[in-house]
Amino acid sequence: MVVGDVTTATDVLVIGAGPAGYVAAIRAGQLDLDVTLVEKEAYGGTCLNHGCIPSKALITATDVAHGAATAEEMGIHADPAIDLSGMVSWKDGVVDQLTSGVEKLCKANQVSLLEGTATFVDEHTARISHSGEGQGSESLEFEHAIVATGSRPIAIPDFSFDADPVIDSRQALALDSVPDSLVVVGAGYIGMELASVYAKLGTDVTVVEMLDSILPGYDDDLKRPVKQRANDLGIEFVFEHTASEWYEPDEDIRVVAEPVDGAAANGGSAEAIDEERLELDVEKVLVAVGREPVSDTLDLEAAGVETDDRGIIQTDTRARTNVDHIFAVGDVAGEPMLAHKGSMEGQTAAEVIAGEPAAIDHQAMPAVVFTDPEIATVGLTETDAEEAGYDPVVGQFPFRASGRALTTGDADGFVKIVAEESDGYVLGASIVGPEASELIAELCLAIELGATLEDVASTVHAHPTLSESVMEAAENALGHAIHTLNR
Amino acid sequence: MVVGDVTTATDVLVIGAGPAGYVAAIRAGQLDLDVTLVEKEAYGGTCLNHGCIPSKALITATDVAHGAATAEEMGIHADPAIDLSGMVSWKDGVVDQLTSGVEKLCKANQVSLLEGTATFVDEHTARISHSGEGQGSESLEFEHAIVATGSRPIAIPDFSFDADPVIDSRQALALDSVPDSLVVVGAGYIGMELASVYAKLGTDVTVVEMLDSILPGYDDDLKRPVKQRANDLGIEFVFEHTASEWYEPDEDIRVVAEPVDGAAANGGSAEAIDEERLELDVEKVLVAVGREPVSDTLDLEAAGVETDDRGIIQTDTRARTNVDHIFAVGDVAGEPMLAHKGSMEGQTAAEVIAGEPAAIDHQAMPAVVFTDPEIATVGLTETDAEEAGYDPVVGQFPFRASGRALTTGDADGFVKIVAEESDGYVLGASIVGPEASELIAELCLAIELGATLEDVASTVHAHPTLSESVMEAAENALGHAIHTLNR
Amino acid sequence: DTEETGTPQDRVFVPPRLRRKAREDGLDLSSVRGSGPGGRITAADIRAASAADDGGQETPD
Ligand SMILES: Cc1cc2nc3c(=O)[nH]c(=O)nc-3n(C[C@H](O)[C@H](O)[C@H](O)COP(=O)(O)OP(=O)(O)OC[C@H]3O[C@@H](n4cnc5c(N)ncnc54)[C@H](O)[C@@H]3O)c2cc1C
Ligand SMILES: Cc1cc2nc3c(=O)[nH]c(=O)nc-3n(C[C@H](O)[C@H](O)[C@H](O)COP(=O)(O)OP(=O)(O)OC[C@H]3O[C@@H](n4cnc5c(N)ncnc54)[C@H](O)[C@@H]3O)c2cc1C
Repeated sequence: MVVGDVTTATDVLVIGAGPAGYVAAIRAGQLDLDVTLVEKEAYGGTCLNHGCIPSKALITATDVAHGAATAEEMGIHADPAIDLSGMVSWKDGVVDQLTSGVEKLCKANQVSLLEGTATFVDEHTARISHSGEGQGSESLEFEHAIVATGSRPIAIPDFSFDADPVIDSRQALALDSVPDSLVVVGAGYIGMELASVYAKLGTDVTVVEMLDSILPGYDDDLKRPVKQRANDLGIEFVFEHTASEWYEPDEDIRVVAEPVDGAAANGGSAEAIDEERLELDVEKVLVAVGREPVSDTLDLEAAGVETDDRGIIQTDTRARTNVDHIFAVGDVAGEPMLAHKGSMEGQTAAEVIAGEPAAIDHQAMPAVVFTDPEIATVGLTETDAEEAGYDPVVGQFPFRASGRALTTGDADGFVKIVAEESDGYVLGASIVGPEASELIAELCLAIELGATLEDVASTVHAHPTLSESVMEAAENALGHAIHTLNR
Repeated sequence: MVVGDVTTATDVLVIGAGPAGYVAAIRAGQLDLDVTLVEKEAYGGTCLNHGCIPSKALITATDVAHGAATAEEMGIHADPAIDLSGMVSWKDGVVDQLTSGVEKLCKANQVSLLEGTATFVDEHTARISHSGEGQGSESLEFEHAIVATGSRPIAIPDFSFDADPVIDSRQALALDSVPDSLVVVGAGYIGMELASVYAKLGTDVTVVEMLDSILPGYDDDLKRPVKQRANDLGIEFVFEHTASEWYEPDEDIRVVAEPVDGAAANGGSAEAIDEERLELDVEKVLVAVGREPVSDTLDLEAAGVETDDRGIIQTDTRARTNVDHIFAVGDVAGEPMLAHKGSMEGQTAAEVIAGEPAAIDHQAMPAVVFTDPEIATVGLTETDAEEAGYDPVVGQFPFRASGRALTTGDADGFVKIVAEESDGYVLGASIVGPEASELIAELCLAIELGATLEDVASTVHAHPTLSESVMEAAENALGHAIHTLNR
Repeated sequence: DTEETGTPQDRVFVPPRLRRKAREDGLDLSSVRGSGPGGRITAADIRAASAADDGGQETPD
């Protein structure tokens, strides 16, 4: 590593090696651009190291155990023992395999890798500072930059992540023992996914949520099976409360939850206030109330790049910021903060820099929640469609009518498809149930291709599969489903 | 039930209530046709009662147990006990739910249901004979008939299904105890699926196959992971042998397997012959060497309907037989003998009768093998495409490079996509690996809609999912996959 | 902004391969008239529109 101040140059500087940044870098390399990827921590970013991958690994592993433990109906009697350190080291092995894969893929695509923290010096220069062994810094001149610095968990007042019993999602994915009890603050997708993991590991979980339901933003009918199963797992919910403080009366900690619109806010009596305030004695508290862009540690101003007041870098359909040769992709460029959104933007930015006619013009952007059961959505809901001026028709198919779902012992949920009545173009879909995350792919393709209900309904789907439910939902919207009654 | 000879009339007579027949009947009902569905045994046919559904139920259930028992790597220690009678009664419950659903759906769509065995009397008359309580028969006049009598297992010489230790797939799905040892004759998909089920239940399984590999007709690279996992499960294979006879020397039975091209066939010495002949001492022998159409018990000649020499009723793209107003659908109308093929034909026949412009003109007909791992294919293989005069380009993505596959602990296999090089139109796909059965749906839609590699590659796929592998295979064919090296 | 929602006016039901072709040719898809089934925009429609844009002749298929 270079110590001191050396100036080198690159055509494309990519800052951050998460799924937005490393994909941008690989694609740029494939397009024969001279590209340098700077990462301060670990290849693969949040997603591979502390997000998508470790969470899905633990979700799947706890499901294997939970599935076998609750299969008496199927004639299976098992009492699986989970050794958390074994599970975590397996998960770490998966992460290592993927992150070292990312590193290899970057190299194989001629991406120069640089470890360090990048900050902007001016419109065409960045400083890369190295900590640890190769301490020091260097300057890097660039023709184009792609900012892909991602996001970090939002902290709430009085719950500093530095205090041991207060953890964020990253720490929750790396615990070395199963807590007896846990408060999860926030019933968004990250909170709900981790709540299930811990409930399946045997932790007593209480979820505290400011709003009046889980998974804000999702339709009620999609949430219902998830809420039901969470209840079945013994997860407790405290809605319309915020976690206001915590202290350590004894071995456990005490988390105080205040009502959002309660007596206190309404100037009620001391008794009324006390009655609504909850004290939860638990071992740990996981704060998962959302994520904020990492844009304040980059000296963006030095390059003239603007953000909105949440710190999100504003971009156009070419992933360009207000500064023409600087791009922003992934979480730092705003919602939806999802890995595949970032990868798509990263790919687009690289192609635009290479002069290709690329644009962010996807019609379909899926979102998946890996709760039990999973939720997956794409495109417009019925309400969205109405608001956009469409005349939507909706088709639905319940998994309890699916032969394949019944043979897996998991038949809660449904597939719903929304289309324009007049011409049948598919506008959106939502699925809650088994393999929702995989089933949504067909509907993404349908929307992207401009398919109609008839196209989906006339495509032969293999029997017995869950994907037949997609076809049946389309047939239902057309009024001639075979395996469910039509509207 | 009516006793004696009464004549009634119907517009559409459907014979057989399997997935071809009951779908035809429901669709005809939806199209306001007067339709009568005759079934001699059980609603849902082979598929729901003795095929797709019970086999998939047992495959999934044994996988739940096997998955937990082999998850030590994930930190899960379990030693599940399987109570076969519990598992079978759960499976029977699933079947009952679906078959009674079929009955209800038929009624809700105004289908008249008739229990009995149908035979043709002439071009416009059938006789329905009732056994049991309502013994007797009646005549039924019809304007149109749809023959959907399905198929039955082929017996081999000297292995009569009437002898107790010799079983067919139907009996294999309804055993009340786990045999210690089992010979499976035939390594086609039914034999391989059931071999895995029994191996996972703890049976010592030996598969005897005439040809030199499992799953005739599938590409070698697709078979390899299936063969490997079968070996890992302890399944033994005897290739290039036929089961020639069996007898009962003691408690077990002895199954004799003769080499197909061995010394005997080549006039070799008695010693050479003896050496190649194998004697397998087992508890049961399952014969699964294929299925033949049920067309010989219908008096088809009385209606003038012709079959080929295998007994398959020949049909045109309208599902019509040589007799204009008589249609044939499903297994009795030939390969591929798959439920969804039958349902599609049934639907087409009903629509044609109702005067709709329907035809069997699907571009994509998937086939799934529910082995461990699953295989799913659709459209043309590379070789098919070359033979058809295309200039195919192939893209591939291995599941070991898929984050989602690694998080499930099941990363064997790959997605392969075949397209025409010049214009990128997708011609076919094959998948071996986790959820292959569900992943194929997107590729069916792609082929059906005339999508190109670029369309599939530009569709955003949710992360982390197995379906990303479909996108990556398309990108690989285009030379710019992100997560695998390009050709 | 990656908002995917559109209005019936600006939503175009055109596969990615043709959207890219239109961008290559600098065409605004909302101004292209679709001649395919249900008013779908086809490859030929895009070729015709770019030819017209260039003031050139449409090349026959
Ligand atoms: C628990 C959890 C579960 C999740 N599950 C899913 C899921 O299932 N599906 C999904 O789509 N999304 C999921 N997400 C969201 C997903 O992780 C993010 O959308 C994704 O990681 C964003 O990618 P990115 O490349 O924009 O940023 P990140 O992945 O955050 O990567 C940014 C990288 O930039 C580096 N960096 C930052 N600043 C600098 C600097 N100045 N110099 C050098 N390097 C820098 C960071 O170290 C980091 O490696 C999950 C997130 C969490 C927390
Ligand atoms: C073990 C096994 C597993 C299978 N797994 C799959 C799978 O996973 N996926 C798949 O696609 N396919 C699978 N199949 C094949 C599938 O079962 C058949 O393709 C499907 O059942 C064919 O449907 P059909 O309606 O043509 O005939 P069938 O389902 O065979 O139904 C025919 C019906 O007609 C009735 N019938 C016959 N003659 C008369 C008569 N003269 N009068 C009145 N009724 C009559 C019969 O009683 C029967 O109910 C499997 C088959 C088996 C054996």
